[in-house]
Amino acid sequence: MVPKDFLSHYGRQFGTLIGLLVLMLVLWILTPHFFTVPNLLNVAQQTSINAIIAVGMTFVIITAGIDLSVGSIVAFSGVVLASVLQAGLPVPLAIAVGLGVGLLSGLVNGLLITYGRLPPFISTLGMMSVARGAALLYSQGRPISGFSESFRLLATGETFHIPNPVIIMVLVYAAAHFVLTRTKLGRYTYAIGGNEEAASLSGVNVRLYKAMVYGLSGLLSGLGAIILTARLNSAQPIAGVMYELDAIAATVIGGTSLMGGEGRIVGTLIGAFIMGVLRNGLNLLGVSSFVQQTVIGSVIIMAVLIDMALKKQRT
Amino acid sequence: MVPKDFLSHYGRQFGTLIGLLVLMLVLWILTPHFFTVPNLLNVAQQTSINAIIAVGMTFVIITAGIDLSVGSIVAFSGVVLASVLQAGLPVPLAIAVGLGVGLLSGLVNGLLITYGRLPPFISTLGMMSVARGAALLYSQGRPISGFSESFRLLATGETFHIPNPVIIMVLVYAAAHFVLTRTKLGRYTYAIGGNEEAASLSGVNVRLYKAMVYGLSGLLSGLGAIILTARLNSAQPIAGVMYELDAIAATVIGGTSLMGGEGRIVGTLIGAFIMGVLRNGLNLLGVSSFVQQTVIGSVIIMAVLIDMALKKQRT
Amino acid sequence: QRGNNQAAAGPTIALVMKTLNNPFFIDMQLGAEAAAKALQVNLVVQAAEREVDVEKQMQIIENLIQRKVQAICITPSGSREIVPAIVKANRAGIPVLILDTRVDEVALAEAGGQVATFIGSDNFEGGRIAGEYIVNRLGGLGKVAILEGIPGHETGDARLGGFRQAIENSPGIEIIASQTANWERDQGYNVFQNILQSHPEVQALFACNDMMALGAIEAIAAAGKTGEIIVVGFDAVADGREAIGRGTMDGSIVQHPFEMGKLAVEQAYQLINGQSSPAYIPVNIELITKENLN
Amino acid sequence: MNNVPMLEMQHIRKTFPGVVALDDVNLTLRKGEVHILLGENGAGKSTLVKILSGAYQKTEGKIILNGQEVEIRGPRHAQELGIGIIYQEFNLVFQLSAAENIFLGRERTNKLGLIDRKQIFESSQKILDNLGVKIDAFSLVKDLGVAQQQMVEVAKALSLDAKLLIMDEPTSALTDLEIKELFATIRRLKKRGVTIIYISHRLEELFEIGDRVSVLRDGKQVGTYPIADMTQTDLIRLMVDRDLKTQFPKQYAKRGEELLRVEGLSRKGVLDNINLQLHRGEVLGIAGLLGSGRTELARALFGVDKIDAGKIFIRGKRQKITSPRDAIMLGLGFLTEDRKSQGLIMTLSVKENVCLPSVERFSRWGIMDLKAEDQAAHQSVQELRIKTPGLSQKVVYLSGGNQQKVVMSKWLCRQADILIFDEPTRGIDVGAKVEIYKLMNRLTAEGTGIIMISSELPEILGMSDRIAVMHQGQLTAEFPAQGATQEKIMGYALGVSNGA
Ligand SMILES: Nc1ncnc2c1ncn2[C@@H]1O[C@H](COP(=O)(O)OP(=O)(O)OP(=O)(O)O)[C@@H](O)[C@H]1O
Ligand SMILES: Nc1ncnc2c1ncn2[C@@H]1O[C@H](COP(=O)(O)OP(=O)(O)OP(=O)(O)O)[C@@H](O)[C@H]1O
Ligand SMILES: [Mg+2]
Ligand SMILES: [Mg+2]
Repeated sequence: MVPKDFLSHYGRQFGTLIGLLVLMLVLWILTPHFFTVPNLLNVAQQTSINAIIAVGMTFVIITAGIDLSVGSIVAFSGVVLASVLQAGLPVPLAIAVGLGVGLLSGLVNGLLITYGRLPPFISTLGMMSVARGAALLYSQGRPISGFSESFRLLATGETFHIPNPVIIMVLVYAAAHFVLTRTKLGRYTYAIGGNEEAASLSGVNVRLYKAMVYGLSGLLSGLGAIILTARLNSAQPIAGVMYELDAIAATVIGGTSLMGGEGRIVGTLIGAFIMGVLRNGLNLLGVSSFVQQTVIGSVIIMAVLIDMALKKQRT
Repeated sequence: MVPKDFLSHYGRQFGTLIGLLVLMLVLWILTPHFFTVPNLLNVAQQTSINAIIAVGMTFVIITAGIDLSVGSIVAFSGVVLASVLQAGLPVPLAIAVGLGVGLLSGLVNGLLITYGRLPPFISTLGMMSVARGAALLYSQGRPISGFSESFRLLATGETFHIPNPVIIMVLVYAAAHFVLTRTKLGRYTYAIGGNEEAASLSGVNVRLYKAMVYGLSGLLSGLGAIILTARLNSAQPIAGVMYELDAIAATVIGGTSLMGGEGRIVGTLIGAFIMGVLRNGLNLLGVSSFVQQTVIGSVIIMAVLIDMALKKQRT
Repeated sequence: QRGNNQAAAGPTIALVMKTLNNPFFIDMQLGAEAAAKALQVNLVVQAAEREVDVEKQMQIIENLIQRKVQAICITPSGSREIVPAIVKANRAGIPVLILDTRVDEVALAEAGGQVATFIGSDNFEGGRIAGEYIVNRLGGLGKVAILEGIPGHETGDARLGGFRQAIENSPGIEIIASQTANWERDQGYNVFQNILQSHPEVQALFACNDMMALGAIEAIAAAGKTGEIIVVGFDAVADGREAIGRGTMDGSIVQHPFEMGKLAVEQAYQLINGQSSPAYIPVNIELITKENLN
Repeated sequence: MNNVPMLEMQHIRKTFPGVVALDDVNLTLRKGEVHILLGENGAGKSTLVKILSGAYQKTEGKIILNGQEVEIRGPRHAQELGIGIIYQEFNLVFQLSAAENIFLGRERTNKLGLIDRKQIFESSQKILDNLGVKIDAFSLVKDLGVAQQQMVEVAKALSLDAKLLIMDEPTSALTDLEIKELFATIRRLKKRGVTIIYISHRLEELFEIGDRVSVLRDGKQVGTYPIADMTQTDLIRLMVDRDLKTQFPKQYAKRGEELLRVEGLSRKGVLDNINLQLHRGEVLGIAGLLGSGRTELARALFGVDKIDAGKIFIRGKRQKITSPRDAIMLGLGFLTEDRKSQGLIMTLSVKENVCLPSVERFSRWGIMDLKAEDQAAHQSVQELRIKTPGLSQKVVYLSGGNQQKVVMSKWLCRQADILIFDEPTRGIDVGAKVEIYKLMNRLTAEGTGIIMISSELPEILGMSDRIAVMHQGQLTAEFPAQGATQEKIMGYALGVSNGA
């Protein structure tokens, strides 16, 4: 029984994983700068923010929803966090504030979707504008910069030679994997996405769990904001533009179905790395910016095409 | 039977229509500049491009799909159109080229989605990058400007005192309404979105009609590009950024369900006007740029909330 | 076999711009390419997809450090946000040259970062020049409108700040509308068309870039008011110059991006060869109008 | 059995927009009885039990549970009150495993909040095994056949340990074998004092397990009677308010030319060397056990699934059918076994569903003649007596039986003359069944050939001209219906007898 369970859990990621490996192999051949420890750590670090936000997105998409507001929430959490840091709040408290702003914004999405019965696309599209506006108003349009070394260590520091953002990312993925596979929240996330009515008729408190999922997405956007702010030593009200597309791309490349009910968190990590490695490689190769867009678009399409073809063969 | 049938066809738009009327009433009270014939024509003209693109989006969304590439297709069609105009191609031929580029890009989406079995979100997300890159490469990043008066009349001219883009928009909506309610393509669009498997088992050539719908969306993006280019007397490779969000917002505010199978084209027009009127009103009122975003987001949410509440009451 | 795509001869210099989706930066790239060709150096040009995305710009710089380029020229998307990336380049021993947008001195000093030189002009100053021109044209009395860039974007804010300062010094001038058109031509059209409805009395327009100004002049034309409203843009892109030539636009602030790109590569080449650079290489910023348009 | 009422529903009224689904209905359940709810399609049976399960809120009336008035607030509350239900329409999460579905919403967790996966899978497997079905608790529901899905629903309801268990047409997708197991389970539960509400349109089985029967007609109550005092004829009269002379009004039509011939049809793993023929004017009944491949055969014929080998001749000419469209063009029609996911488009109206396969007939140059379409739809609705407030009513709001009639009318409207009916009377009331049988008579008289897949042996025996039996993907026997018996069919279906 174990192997069957194992395969059904991990087998679906094969396609994308192979895609990632092929991509890495190609880059290894094309440039000597790619396959070095510092560069790989570099890629991991650059991928971390998108990868973390994509975790929340994965939960949301498994419930057959979508969250377009993540980028704006990053900006809003960021400026609030920055302002309280500058006001002298101790770092742990300030972090809590940053996470809290993200969580609350996400919960507002959740409430609009559950009690307001808005389609997630609309609710989070609205929130995308509202949170962006809030960030601009709050900061009067100006970046808020300059923080203590202890705060900045969150992004610039290393633990066992591994950049802290990478460690945070790994922890988030471990926790998310655990939650999705072993807890009620995870189970209901799948159930709601698979058949909301059936879940509701089975006694699942659909509203509560949906709201939690959007709250989680907001919370992780808040976490992304913390790392971003520490990394740039500045919080900008215009940060995070189009982050939602990157997060959605990572999730879907990773095999999560936009129809809901299906998806694995490991896949999302692979998806985020495909995007990160690709950007890194294009920079290393010095490919022109115009061509980069075309290449990124094509690779996204290709990655999912390969995955689909492999899936078809397996069934 | 007739009144009931009528209600079920048009009654659903009441909520949004009321939203639009309330919004207009509020603006009428707040500023004397809003409710004047020239300004209303302005609004109609400014709305026309988004409204036209939103028609294609409505078809796509009724099939339970999505098209993120419309903005990039606008840019790509625009620069190709502009280059052939400057190369001296007669206006009607150049227009055909512009429409053709849009149609082809849309059909590529359609093929990827049907034969490639890609989720529409991914296929069109990829196309969004690819078409943008193509536009930049084709134009080397520079705008292409300066066209003959006869071409520009498409956007700057008037017919019976009504700006040509508004007339084009009305014609497109009339045609789309006809197609959706009276033709095979329309019927199949709803059927595919409602239950693809059942449609296929009923003999619908799902692939063909899906591809057609994405082709239509591309074609209308091409039309949008023509008007935009004529209006600005310039085609830019970076035109159309975020047009997809406006078109989706118009569609969904207009009552089309992202789950597919449902939606009316009149609703989309109302949705597009809600966005257009709102932007116009905020400019007229001189609202600060920071606040504008928040207001736009809130109004989108509010409009759909009211619609949902009214719908609930009716059932 | 792992290839190496660098030409054997000459050092490699990187130019990292805010974006390439803007003719201003394309001109800068052309200048850099011209210098690179002359000096026989390898030039790598990279830019973020979106002008506001500092984090992507930082990623590009990190990646170029991995690639071990010998010098990096940057047009910062954020004057303070770029500092950590500069510090990283410093640590890797790669000289950093700044173009177009100044790095925040305080932040740089606090972080212990260093830049070899700043080549550029001052957006604030450009805004001020535009303001003074409009004040003069209006004779110190009149109503002005502004088209802003993306809210919260530094470049736009600096231009806006300079312009407002010039206006504040002349009490007879009133700013009757200041709205964003997000740097974009089509929004410039729509927004200014709307402003014309609520403020038909507007006499002058300052747009924080040419794109918005070019959109606005079409809206002015559509309203049949061409020539009645003074329009000043920023960047003097090709379309802007042409409009000035035709008289549909009155002026634009020019920053000579080609010059900047060229200077940057030349200076970087000197640095690599052990020579030093002056801390500030000013590039002329000036107003062009029909008179001095050559 | 004691006579204490464990549940009373008094003066229940339920309205939907434009529809009064229930009007002053009273129902008294005694502890430990199996109470049958009977009524035509759309009579309000499902609505009544959904009020008990918390899926719907009643408009008026009282519910008294064990002597106390209760307001059932929602599904969860109903579960807490000890009410379990098997819904008529599947309510499973297809992407989850059988076990995960069975315990959905009631996962046991340990101190850390972790789901006890082992317990869930083991308990589920035990329940499934006790039901006598071979379903791996790990398998995903979407990979199961319809009947297996139905059994998962049953297992889910059983896992609740409910005091009141509601079964809304639990046997509509089952074959006799599973039904037997289910009845054994019901008897066990009854012994334990569980009260059961049982809804079914299969009259013969009611006498086997029912104690009392309540009949609904058009949302109103006709009465409650001890089942022992009733005959099938009585029940039918109460339900449909008229006499039905026979349940299977088979009329033999003239057997005409050959319409369809299949030679050596195979599909790896599911179909093995199938040979069959269908002539004008005849009904070929296909019997078999759950999973024997009947549906697969239909799908292969209709071009849904690829075939690996074999020839198909239509009206004597060899044809390649690679898509449902091909099949439809050749005059085939396919009534699928799962109307919700394959038969109907829930977001569309009755008219649009009825006319979907015939859209081409109503259109020229892609433009549709809406009047002609309306007329055709109207005619179909009348012919099949589809109960709907109007042609533009969305099918999602129709009762299950009426939905089935809509699916059927799709092919009548299309005038297909080779019809494949997969479980055509699933969930259809006796009155409507007779109408459908009469319709089949009319169709065969007009020269249509019908392949009827059914798990109801009386129906197979009563309505077929010839009977074919499938066993593990093979056609194991074929014989005339006259003179055949249930035992004979079961023998072949189980693979015990060997007719070859
Ligand atoms: N959600 C709903 N909205 C509108 N009308 C409904 C809804 N649910 C049921 N109805 C209507 O209520 C009536 C009773 O339907 P119900 O499903 O209870 O019938 P039923 O007796 O279970 O029939 P069947 O034997 O076909 O399952 C029907 O006329 C049906 O169309
Ligand atoms: N979509 C599917 N994917 C995987 N297996 C399937 C699928 N559909 C059917 N099967 C399997 O194929 C076999 C044949 O099923 P089929 O549905 O043809 O049987 P049947 O005789 O029609 O029985 P019934 O309809 O009563 O379930 C079964 O083992 C079933 O589980
Ligand atoms: Mg029912
Ligand atoms: Mg079957």
